[in-house]
Amino acid sequence: MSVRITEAPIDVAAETAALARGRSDIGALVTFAGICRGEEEGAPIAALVLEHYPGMAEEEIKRHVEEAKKRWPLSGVRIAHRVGRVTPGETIVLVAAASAHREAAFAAAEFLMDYLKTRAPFWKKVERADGTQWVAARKTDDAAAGRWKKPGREAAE
Amino acid sequence: MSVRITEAPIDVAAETAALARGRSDIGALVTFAGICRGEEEGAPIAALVLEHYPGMAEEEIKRHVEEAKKRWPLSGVRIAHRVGRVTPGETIVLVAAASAHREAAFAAAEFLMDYLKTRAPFWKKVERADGTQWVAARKTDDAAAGRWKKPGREAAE
Amino acid sequence: MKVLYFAWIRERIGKPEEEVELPASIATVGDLMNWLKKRGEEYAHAFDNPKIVRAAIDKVHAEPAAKIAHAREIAFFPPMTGG
Amino acid sequence: MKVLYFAWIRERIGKPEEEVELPASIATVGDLMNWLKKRGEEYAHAFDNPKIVRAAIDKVHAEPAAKIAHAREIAFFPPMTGG
Repeated sequence: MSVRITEAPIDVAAETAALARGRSDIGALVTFAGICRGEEEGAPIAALVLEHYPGMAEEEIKRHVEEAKKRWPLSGVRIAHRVGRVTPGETIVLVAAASAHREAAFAAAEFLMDYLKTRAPFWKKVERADGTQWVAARKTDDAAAGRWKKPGREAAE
Repeated sequence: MSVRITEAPIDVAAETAALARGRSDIGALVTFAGICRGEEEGAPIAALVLEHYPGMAEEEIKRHVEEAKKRWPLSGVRIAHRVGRVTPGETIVLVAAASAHREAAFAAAEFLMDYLKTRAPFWKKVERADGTQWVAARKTDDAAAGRWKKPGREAAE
Repeated sequence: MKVLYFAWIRERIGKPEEEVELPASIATVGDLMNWLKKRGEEYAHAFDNPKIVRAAIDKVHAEPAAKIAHAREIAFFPPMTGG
Repeated sequence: MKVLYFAWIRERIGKPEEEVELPASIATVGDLMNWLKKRGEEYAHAFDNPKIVRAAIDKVHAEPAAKIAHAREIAFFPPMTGG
Protein backbone atom coordinates (compact mmCIF):
# COMPACT_ATOMS: atom_id res chain seq x y z
CA MET A 1 0.00 0.00 0.00
CA SER A 2 1.31 3.43 -0.91
CA VAL A 3 -0.43 6.73 -0.14
CA ARG A 4 1.32 9.85 -1.35
CA ILE A 5 0.43 13.54 -1.30
CA THR A 6 2.60 15.51 -3.66
CA GLU A 7 3.12 18.94 -5.20
CA ALA A 8 4.83 17.34 -8.21
CA PRO A 9 3.00 15.95 -11.26
CA ILE A 10 1.75 12.37 -10.85
CA ASP A 11 3.25 9.82 -13.22
CA VAL A 12 0.36 7.38 -13.71
CA ALA A 13 2.44 4.84 -15.63
CA ALA A 14 5.18 4.79 -12.98
CA GLU A 15 2.64 4.43 -10.15
CA THR A 16 0.84 1.51 -11.74
CA ALA A 17 4.10 -0.16 -12.79
CA ALA A 18 5.25 0.00 -9.15
CA LEU A 19 2.08 -1.80 -8.11
CA ALA A 20 2.57 -4.74 -10.47
CA ARG A 21 6.36 -5.06 -10.26
CA GLY A 22 7.57 -8.49 -9.24
CA ARG A 23 4.03 -9.81 -8.67
CA SER A 24 2.55 -12.71 -10.59
CA ASP A 25 -0.77 -12.93 -8.71
CA ILE A 26 -2.35 -9.80 -10.16
CA GLY A 27 -5.01 -10.55 -12.76
CA ALA A 28 -6.80 -7.22 -12.67
CA LEU A 29 -5.59 -3.68 -12.29
CA VAL A 30 -8.09 -0.83 -12.15
CA THR A 31 -6.78 2.70 -12.33
CA PHE A 32 -8.75 5.87 -11.79
CA ALA A 33 -7.23 9.19 -12.76
CA GLY A 34 -9.05 12.38 -11.83
CA ILE A 35 -7.93 15.03 -14.30
CA CYS A 36 -8.13 18.82 -14.13
CA ARG A 37 -10.60 19.94 -16.80
CA GLY A 38 -10.19 23.11 -18.84
CA GLU A 39 -13.68 24.30 -17.94
CA GLU A 40 -15.79 24.36 -14.78
CA GLU A 41 -19.49 25.20 -15.03
CA GLY A 42 -19.12 26.21 -18.65
CA ALA A 43 -16.33 28.77 -18.19
CA PRO A 44 -12.62 28.25 -18.86
CA ILE A 45 -10.30 27.94 -15.87
CA ALA A 46 -6.58 28.65 -15.53
CA ALA A 47 -5.90 26.15 -12.77
CA LEU A 48 -7.15 24.43 -9.65
CA VAL A 49 -5.38 25.19 -6.39
CA LEU A 50 -5.61 22.36 -3.88
CA GLU A 51 -5.29 22.82 -0.14
CA HIS A 52 -5.11 19.92 2.32
CA TYR A 53 -4.85 19.17 6.02
CA PRO A 54 -1.33 17.75 6.32
CA GLY A 55 -1.19 14.62 8.42
CA MET A 56 -4.94 14.08 8.47
CA ALA A 57 -5.18 13.67 4.69
CA GLU A 58 -2.67 10.79 4.61
CA GLU A 59 -4.16 9.14 7.71
CA GLU A 60 -7.74 9.41 6.48
CA ILE A 61 -6.85 7.87 3.12
CA LYS A 62 -4.89 5.07 4.80
CA ARG A 63 -7.88 4.29 7.02
CA HIS A 64 -10.03 3.83 3.92
CA VAL A 65 -7.41 1.69 2.22
CA GLU A 66 -7.41 -0.56 5.30
CA GLU A 67 -11.21 -0.73 5.10
CA ALA A 68 -11.04 -1.61 1.38
CA LYS A 69 -8.53 -4.39 2.12
CA LYS A 70 -10.96 -5.85 4.66
CA ARG A 71 -13.82 -5.80 2.16
CA TRP A 72 -12.06 -7.15 -0.94
CA PRO A 73 -9.11 -9.47 -1.60
CA LEU A 74 -6.60 -6.91 -2.88
CA SER A 75 -3.03 -7.54 -3.97
CA GLY A 76 -2.15 -3.87 -3.72
CA VAL A 77 -3.41 -0.30 -3.62
CA ARG A 78 -1.63 2.88 -4.65
CA ILE A 79 -2.99 6.38 -4.17
CA ALA A 80 -1.40 9.68 -5.09
CA HIS A 81 -3.05 13.09 -4.63
CA ARG A 82 -1.78 16.44 -5.87
CA VAL A 83 -1.80 19.59 -3.76
CA GLY A 84 -0.90 23.12 -4.80
CA ARG A 85 -1.54 24.46 -8.30
CA VAL A 86 -2.74 21.98 -10.92
CA THR A 87 -3.31 23.01 -14.54
CA PRO A 88 -5.81 21.58 -17.04
CA GLY A 89 -4.84 18.15 -18.32
CA GLU A 90 -2.83 17.28 -15.20
CA THR A 91 -3.78 14.41 -12.92
CA ILE A 92 -5.24 15.51 -9.57
CA VAL A 93 -5.68 12.09 -8.04
CA LEU A 94 -4.69 8.56 -8.92
CA VAL A 95 -6.23 5.45 -7.36
CA ALA A 96 -4.92 2.08 -8.50
CA ALA A 97 -6.29 -1.19 -7.12
CA ALA A 98 -4.92 -4.62 -8.00
CA SER A 99 -6.50 -7.99 -7.36
CA ALA A 100 -6.63 -11.53 -8.72
CA HIS A 101 -10.06 -10.78 -10.23
CA ARG A 102 -11.70 -7.71 -11.74
CA GLU A 103 -14.74 -7.45 -9.45
CA ALA A 104 -12.61 -6.70 -6.39
CA ALA A 105 -10.34 -4.27 -8.25
CA PHE A 106 -13.27 -2.29 -9.68
CA ALA A 107 -15.21 -2.20 -6.41
CA ALA A 108 -12.19 -1.14 -4.35
CA ALA A 109 -11.21 1.64 -6.76
CA GLU A 110 -14.77 3.03 -6.77
CA PHE A 111 -15.09 2.76 -3.01
CA LEU A 112 -11.80 4.59 -2.47
CA MET A 113 -12.71 7.36 -4.91
CA ASP A 114 -16.16 7.86 -3.39
CA TYR A 115 -14.61 8.22 0.06
CA LEU A 116 -11.74 10.38 -1.10
CA LYS A 117 -14.25 12.82 -2.56
CA THR A 118 -16.27 13.19 0.62
CA ARG A 119 -13.99 12.31 3.55
CA ALA A 120 -10.40 13.17 2.66
CA PRO A 121 -9.51 16.72 3.78
CA PHE A 122 -8.72 18.41 0.47
CA TRP A 123 -10.30 21.59 -0.88
CA LYS A 124 -10.23 22.88 -4.43
CA LYS A 125 -10.19 26.47 -5.51
CA VAL A 126 -10.80 27.44 -9.13
CA GLU A 127 -8.43 30.02 -10.55
CA ARG A 128 -9.77 32.04 -13.47
CA ALA A 129 -8.57 35.11 -15.35
CA ASP A 130 -10.94 37.24 -13.26
CA GLY A 131 -10.40 35.78 -9.79
CA THR A 132 -10.63 32.67 -7.64
CA GLN A 133 -13.52 30.71 -6.17
CA TRP A 134 -13.83 27.71 -3.85
CA VAL A 135 -15.43 24.65 -5.42
CA ALA A 136 -18.74 23.64 -3.80
CA ALA A 137 -19.20 20.03 -2.72
CA ARG A 138 -21.38 17.92 -5.03
CA LYS A 139 -24.41 16.33 -3.43
CA THR A 140 -24.03 13.33 -5.74
CA ASP A 141 -20.65 12.69 -4.11
CA ASP A 142 -22.31 12.27 -0.71
CA ALA A 143 -24.84 9.90 -2.26
CA ALA A 144 -22.05 7.91 -3.93
CA ALA A 145 -20.16 7.54 -0.65
CA GLY A 146 -23.37 6.64 1.17
CA ARG A 147 -24.01 3.53 -0.92
CA TRP A 148 -20.98 1.80 0.62
CA LYS A 149 -22.60 1.91 4.05
CA LYS A 150 -24.73 -1.09 3.08
CA PRO A 151 -23.02 -4.26 4.30
CA GLY A 152 -20.92 -5.53 1.39
CA ARG A 153 -21.64 -5.19 -2.30
CA GLU A 154 -21.63 -8.17 -4.59
CA ALA A 155 -20.26 -8.22 -8.09
CA ALA A 156 -23.53 -9.55 -9.48
CA GLU A 157 -25.87 -7.08 -7.77
CA MET B 1 -13.13 5.29 -30.16
CA SER B 2 -10.34 2.82 -30.83
CA VAL B 3 -10.68 -0.97 -30.78
CA ARG B 4 -7.52 -2.95 -31.50
CA ILE B 5 -6.69 -6.64 -31.55
CA THR B 6 -2.99 -7.21 -31.50
CA GLU B 7 -0.29 -9.87 -31.24
CA ALA B 8 2.17 -7.29 -29.86
CA PRO B 9 2.42 -6.28 -26.19
CA ILE B 10 -0.07 -3.60 -25.11
CA ASP B 11 1.46 -0.33 -23.93
CA VAL B 12 -1.07 0.82 -21.31
CA ALA B 13 0.54 4.24 -20.84
CA ALA B 14 0.57 4.94 -24.59
CA GLU B 15 -3.06 3.84 -24.99
CA THR B 16 -4.34 6.03 -22.17
CA ALA B 17 -2.20 8.98 -23.26
CA ALA B 18 -3.76 8.73 -26.74
CA LEU B 19 -7.20 8.95 -25.17
CA ALA B 20 -6.51 12.17 -23.27
CA ARG B 21 -4.29 13.92 -25.82
CA GLY B 22 -5.53 17.35 -26.85
CA ARG B 23 -8.73 17.04 -24.77
CA SER B 24 -9.60 19.40 -21.95
CA ASP B 25 -13.07 18.01 -21.16
CA ILE B 26 -11.92 14.78 -19.52
CA GLY B 27 -12.25 14.82 -15.75
CA ALA B 28 -12.16 11.07 -15.15
CA LEU B 29 -10.22 8.29 -16.78
CA VAL B 30 -10.82 4.70 -15.70
CA THR B 31 -8.45 2.07 -16.98
CA PHE B 32 -8.83 -1.67 -16.59
CA ALA B 33 -5.90 -3.94 -17.36
CA GLY B 34 -6.44 -7.69 -17.37
CA ILE B 35 -3.07 -9.27 -16.69
CA CYS B 36 -1.82 -12.82 -17.28
CA ARG B 37 -1.24 -14.39 -13.85
CA GLY B 38 1.60 -16.78 -13.10
CA GLU B 39 -0.80 -19.37 -11.69
CA GLU B 40 -4.19 -20.75 -12.66
CA GLU B 41 -6.11 -22.92 -10.21
CA GLY B 42 -3.12 -23.17 -7.93
CA ALA B 43 -0.61 -24.45 -10.48
CA PRO B 44 2.03 -22.40 -12.31
CA ILE B 45 1.48 -21.67 -15.99
CA ALA B 46 3.96 -20.91 -18.78
CA ALA B 47 1.61 -18.78 -20.88
CA LEU B 48 -1.92 -18.20 -22.10
CA VAL B 49 -2.59 -18.69 -25.80
CA LEU B 50 -5.48 -16.61 -27.09
CA GLU B 51 -7.54 -17.46 -30.14
CA HIS B 52 -10.16 -15.14 -31.61
CA TYR B 53 -12.69 -14.92 -34.43
CA PRO B 54 -11.17 -12.28 -36.72
CA GLY B 55 -13.68 -9.72 -37.88
CA MET B 56 -16.35 -10.72 -35.39
CA ALA B 57 -14.18 -9.86 -32.36
CA GLU B 58 -13.65 -6.25 -33.48
CA GLU B 59 -17.27 -5.82 -34.54
CA GLU B 60 -18.69 -7.30 -31.37
CA ILE B 61 -16.52 -5.03 -29.21
CA LYS B 62 -17.45 -1.98 -31.29
CA ARG B 63 -21.15 -2.79 -30.87
CA HIS B 64 -20.69 -2.74 -27.10
CA VAL B 65 -18.73 0.48 -27.20
CA GLU B 66 -21.63 2.06 -29.14
CA GLU B 67 -24.03 0.74 -26.50
CA ALA B 68 -21.85 2.17 -23.71
CA LYS B 69 -21.80 5.56 -25.45
CA LYS B 70 -25.60 5.53 -25.53
CA ARG B 71 -25.81 4.75 -21.82
CA TRP B 72 -23.18 7.13 -20.46
CA PRO B 73 -21.74 10.50 -21.53
CA LEU B 74 -18.27 9.36 -22.61
CA SER B 75 -15.49 11.51 -24.03
CA GLY B 76 -13.64 8.49 -25.37
CA VAL B 77 -13.11 4.75 -25.16
CA ARG B 78 -10.03 2.72 -26.05
CA ILE B 79 -9.85 -1.05 -26.07
CA ALA B 80 -6.92 -3.28 -26.94
CA HIS B 81 -6.95 -7.08 -26.73
CA ARG B 82 -4.00 -9.43 -27.16
CA VAL B 83 -4.17 -12.61 -29.21
CA GLY B 84 -1.52 -15.29 -29.58
CA ARG B 85 0.86 -16.24 -26.79
CA VAL B 86 0.82 -14.06 -23.66
CA THR B 87 3.22 -14.66 -20.77
CA PRO B 88 2.67 -13.96 -17.03
CA GLY B 89 2.79 -10.27 -16.18
CA GLU B 90 1.72 -9.17 -19.68
CA THR B 91 -1.52 -7.30 -20.31
CA ILE B 92 -4.21 -9.39 -22.02
CA VAL B 93 -6.83 -6.68 -22.33
CA LEU B 94 -7.01 -2.96 -21.76
CA VAL B 95 -10.25 -1.00 -21.44
CA ALA B 96 -9.98 2.75 -20.93
CA ALA B 97 -13.06 4.96 -20.56
CA ALA B 98 -12.95 8.74 -20.28
CA SER B 99 -15.72 11.09 -19.19
CA ALA B 100 -16.31 14.44 -17.54
CA HIS B 101 -17.26 12.65 -14.28
CA ARG B 102 -16.15 9.47 -12.60
CA GLU B 103 -19.50 7.67 -12.37
CA ALA B 104 -19.81 7.35 -16.15
CA ALA B 105 -16.17 6.33 -16.61
CA PHE B 106 -16.36 3.60 -13.94
CA ALA B 107 -19.72 2.25 -15.13
CA ALA B 108 -18.68 2.16 -18.80
CA ALA B 109 -15.37 0.41 -18.07
CA GLU B 110 -17.13 -2.24 -15.95
CA PHE B 111 -19.89 -2.70 -18.50
CA LEU B 112 -17.39 -3.16 -21.32
CA MET B 113 -15.30 -5.64 -19.35
CA ASP B 114 -18.33 -7.69 -18.32
CA TYR B 115 -19.44 -7.93 -21.95
CA LEU B 116 -15.96 -8.59 -23.28
CA LYS B 117 -15.69 -11.57 -20.94
CA THR B 118 -18.94 -13.18 -22.04
CA ARG B 119 -19.70 -11.93 -25.57
CA ALA B 120 -16.46 -11.16 -27.38
CA PRO B 121 -15.22 -14.20 -29.33
CA PHE B 122 -11.88 -14.92 -27.67
CA TRP B 123 -10.77 -18.21 -26.14
CA LYS B 124 -7.91 -18.81 -23.75
CA LYS B 125 -5.77 -21.89 -23.52
CA VAL B 126 -3.44 -22.44 -20.61
CA GLU B 127 0.04 -23.63 -21.48
CA ARG B 128 1.87 -25.54 -18.74
CA ALA B 129 5.07 -27.57 -18.61
CA ASP B 130 3.00 -30.76 -18.97
CA GLY B 131 0.54 -29.73 -21.69
CA THR B 132 -2.24 -27.35 -22.63
CA GLN B 133 -5.86 -26.93 -21.52
CA TRP B 134 -8.75 -24.68 -22.59
CA VAL B 135 -9.95 -22.29 -19.91
CA ALA B 136 -13.55 -22.94 -18.79
CA ALA B 137 -15.99 -20.00 -18.73
CA ARG B 138 -16.69 -18.61 -15.23
CA LYS B 139 -20.32 -18.62 -14.17
CA THR B 140 -19.74 -15.38 -12.26
CA ASP B 141 -18.86 -13.71 -15.57
CA ASP B 142 -22.32 -14.51 -16.95
CA ALA B 143 -23.88 -13.14 -13.78
CA ALA B 144 -21.78 -9.98 -14.05
CA ALA B 145 -22.83 -9.42 -17.66
CA GLY B 146 -26.47 -10.14 -16.78
CA ARG B 147 -26.73 -7.24 -14.34
CA TRP B 148 -26.47 -4.71 -17.19
CA LYS B 149 -29.70 -6.01 -18.70
CA LYS B 150 -31.64 -4.01 -16.11
CA PRO B 151 -32.63 -0.66 -17.63
CA GLY B 152 -29.87 1.79 -16.64
CA ARG B 153 -27.81 1.71 -13.49
CA GLU B 154 -27.50 4.74 -11.28
CA ALA B 155 -24.33 5.88 -9.56
CA ALA B 156 -26.04 5.92 -6.18
CA GLU B 157 -27.67 2.48 -6.35
CA MET C 1 -22.04 -22.18 -47.07
CA LYS C 2 -18.92 -21.58 -45.01
CA VAL C 3 -18.79 -23.08 -41.52
CA LEU C 4 -16.10 -22.01 -39.02
CA TYR C 5 -14.97 -23.67 -35.81
CA PHE C 6 -13.03 -22.19 -32.91
CA ALA C 7 -11.10 -23.31 -29.83
CA TRP C 8 -11.77 -26.89 -28.72
CA ILE C 9 -14.55 -27.32 -31.26
CA ARG C 10 -11.99 -26.59 -33.97
CA GLU C 11 -9.55 -29.01 -32.37
CA ARG C 12 -12.09 -31.81 -32.07
CA ILE C 13 -13.27 -31.45 -35.67
CA GLY C 14 -9.69 -31.08 -36.85
CA LYS C 15 -10.13 -28.06 -39.14
CA PRO C 16 -10.80 -24.35 -38.74
CA GLU C 17 -13.40 -24.07 -41.51
CA GLU C 18 -15.05 -25.85 -44.41
CA GLU C 19 -17.55 -25.33 -47.21
CA VAL C 20 -20.73 -27.41 -46.87
CA GLU C 21 -23.66 -28.09 -49.21
CA LEU C 22 -26.77 -28.16 -47.06
CA PRO C 23 -29.96 -30.12 -47.74
CA ALA C 24 -33.02 -27.85 -48.09
CA SER C 25 -34.36 -29.20 -44.78
CA ILE C 26 -31.68 -27.38 -42.75
CA ALA C 27 -33.32 -24.10 -41.74
CA THR C 28 -31.83 -23.06 -38.39
CA VAL C 29 -28.54 -22.96 -36.51
CA GLY C 30 -29.82 -25.87 -34.40
CA ASP C 31 -30.66 -27.90 -37.52
CA LEU C 32 -27.16 -27.28 -38.85
CA MET C 33 -25.57 -28.42 -35.61
CA ASN C 34 -27.60 -31.66 -35.62
CA TRP C 35 -26.72 -32.26 -39.25
CA LEU C 36 -22.98 -31.67 -38.65
CA LYS C 37 -23.09 -33.97 -35.64
CA LYS C 38 -23.94 -36.92 -37.92
CA ARG C 39 -20.99 -36.31 -40.24
CA GLY C 40 -18.58 -38.42 -38.21
CA GLU C 41 -17.07 -39.21 -34.86
CA GLU C 42 -15.05 -35.99 -34.67
CA TYR C 43 -18.22 -33.92 -35.20
CA ALA C 44 -20.19 -36.02 -32.70
CA HIS C 45 -17.40 -35.35 -30.18
CA ALA C 46 -17.34 -31.60 -30.91
CA PHE C 47 -21.10 -31.26 -30.48
CA ASP C 48 -21.61 -33.87 -27.76
CA ASN C 49 -22.99 -31.21 -25.42
CA PRO C 50 -24.93 -28.92 -27.79
CA LYS C 51 -26.20 -26.76 -24.92
CA ILE C 52 -22.81 -25.20 -24.35
CA VAL C 53 -22.01 -24.63 -28.02
CA ARG C 54 -22.42 -21.00 -29.13
CA ALA C 55 -22.98 -19.86 -32.70
CA ALA C 56 -22.75 -16.77 -34.87
CA ILE C 57 -24.33 -15.97 -38.23
CA ASP C 58 -22.21 -13.63 -40.32
CA LYS C 59 -20.24 -12.55 -37.22
CA VAL C 60 -23.27 -11.82 -35.03
CA HIS C 61 -24.27 -14.02 -32.07
CA ALA C 62 -27.21 -16.30 -32.97
CA GLU C 63 -29.55 -18.55 -31.00
CA PRO C 64 -30.17 -22.18 -32.07
CA ALA C 65 -33.57 -21.15 -33.47
CA ALA C 66 -32.07 -18.47 -35.74
CA LYS C 67 -32.71 -18.96 -39.48
CA ILE C 68 -29.62 -19.49 -41.60
CA ALA C 69 -31.05 -18.75 -45.06
CA HIS C 70 -28.89 -16.16 -46.91
CA ALA C 71 -26.05 -16.52 -44.40
CA ARG C 72 -22.53 -16.38 -45.79
CA GLU C 73 -20.80 -17.95 -42.80
CA ILE C 74 -21.87 -19.76 -39.65
CA ALA C 75 -19.44 -20.17 -36.75
CA PHE C 76 -19.54 -22.59 -33.84
CA PHE C 77 -17.50 -22.07 -30.69
CA PRO C 78 -17.40 -22.74 -26.93
CA PRO C 79 -18.42 -20.15 -24.31
CA MET C 80 -16.06 -17.22 -24.63
CA THR C 81 -13.17 -16.73 -22.22
CA GLY C 82 -11.52 -13.53 -23.40
CA GLY C 83 -10.84 -10.36 -21.47
CA MET D 1 -5.54 24.12 22.61
CA LYS D 2 -4.61 24.47 18.97
CA VAL D 3 -7.39 25.32 16.51
CA LEU D 4 -6.86 25.00 12.74
CA TYR D 5 -8.87 26.44 9.87
CA PHE D 6 -8.92 25.39 6.22
CA ALA D 7 -10.11 26.67 2.84
CA TRP D 8 -12.69 29.49 2.99
CA ILE D 9 -13.00 29.19 6.77
CA ARG D 10 -9.27 29.96 7.01
CA GLU D 11 -9.68 32.85 4.58
CA ARG D 12 -12.63 34.36 6.45
CA ILE D 13 -10.92 34.12 9.82
CA GLY D 14 -7.68 35.36 8.31
CA LYS D 15 -5.30 32.83 9.85
CA PRO D 16 -4.53 29.14 9.42
CA GLU D 17 -4.28 28.34 13.13
CA GLU D 18 -4.17 29.74 16.63
CA GLU D 19 -3.77 28.75 20.27
CA VAL D 20 -6.86 29.35 22.40
CA GLU D 21 -7.51 29.20 26.14
CA LEU D 22 -10.96 27.72 26.60
CA PRO D 23 -13.36 28.34 29.49
CA ALA D 24 -14.21 25.14 31.39
CA SER D 25 -17.78 25.31 30.02
CA ILE D 26 -16.65 24.39 26.48
CA ALA D 27 -17.08 20.61 26.31
CA THR D 28 -17.87 19.72 22.70
CA VAL D 29 -16.93 20.61 19.13
CA GLY D 30 -20.28 22.42 18.85
CA ASP D 31 -19.59 24.43 22.04
CA LEU D 32 -16.21 25.44 20.64
CA MET D 33 -17.76 26.59 17.36
CA ASN D 34 -20.32 28.74 19.19
CA TRP D 35 -17.62 30.20 21.40
CA LEU D 36 -15.36 31.01 18.45
CA LYS D 37 -18.30 32.60 16.60
CA LYS D 38 -18.49 35.28 19.29
CA ARG D 39 -14.84 36.26 19.01
CA GLY D 40 -15.44 38.78 16.25
CA GLU D 41 -16.96 39.56 12.89
CA GLU D 42 -14.49 37.41 10.94
CA TYR D 43 -15.40 34.38 13.09
CA ALA D 44 -19.12 35.12 12.84
CA HIS D 45 -18.70 35.20 9.06
CA ALA D 46 -16.72 31.93 8.98
CA PHE D 47 -19.30 30.11 11.09
CA ASP D 48 -22.44 31.83 9.79
CA ASN D 49 -23.80 28.49 8.54
CA PRO D 50 -22.60 26.05 11.23
CA LYS D 51 -24.46 23.13 9.62
CA ILE D 52 -22.03 22.94 6.73
CA VAL D 53 -18.88 23.32 8.82
CA ARG D 54 -17.00 20.06 9.37
CA ALA D 55 -14.59 19.37 12.21
CA ALA D 56 -11.80 17.00 13.19
CA ILE D 57 -10.33 16.20 16.60
CA ASP D 58 -6.67 15.23 16.42
CA LYS D 59 -7.00 14.53 12.68
CA VAL D 60 -10.08 12.32 12.90
CA HIS D 61 -13.53 13.47 11.71
CA ALA D 62 -15.74 14.53 14.62
CA GLU D 63 -19.44 15.35 15.03
CA PRO D 64 -20.58 18.56 16.79
CA ALA D 65 -21.46 16.51 19.89
CA ALA D 66 -17.96 15.04 20.18
CA LYS D 67 -16.12 15.82 23.45
CA ILE D 68 -12.96 17.85 23.10
CA ALA D 69 -11.33 17.17 26.48
CA HIS D 70 -7.72 16.00 26.06
CA ALA D 71 -7.64 16.99 22.38
CA ARG D 72 -4.39 18.47 21.11
CA GLU D 73 -5.85 20.08 18.00
CA ILE D 74 -9.30 20.80 16.63
CA ALA D 75 -9.77 21.67 12.96
CA PHE D 76 -12.70 23.37 11.23
CA PHE D 77 -13.22 23.20 7.48
CA PRO D 78 -15.87 23.25 4.72
CA PRO D 79 -17.22 20.08 3.05
CA MET D 80 -14.33 18.39 1.30
CA THR D 81 -13.82 18.70 -2.46
CA GLY D 82 -10.73 16.62 -3.16
CA GLY D 83 -10.28 13.70 -5.52
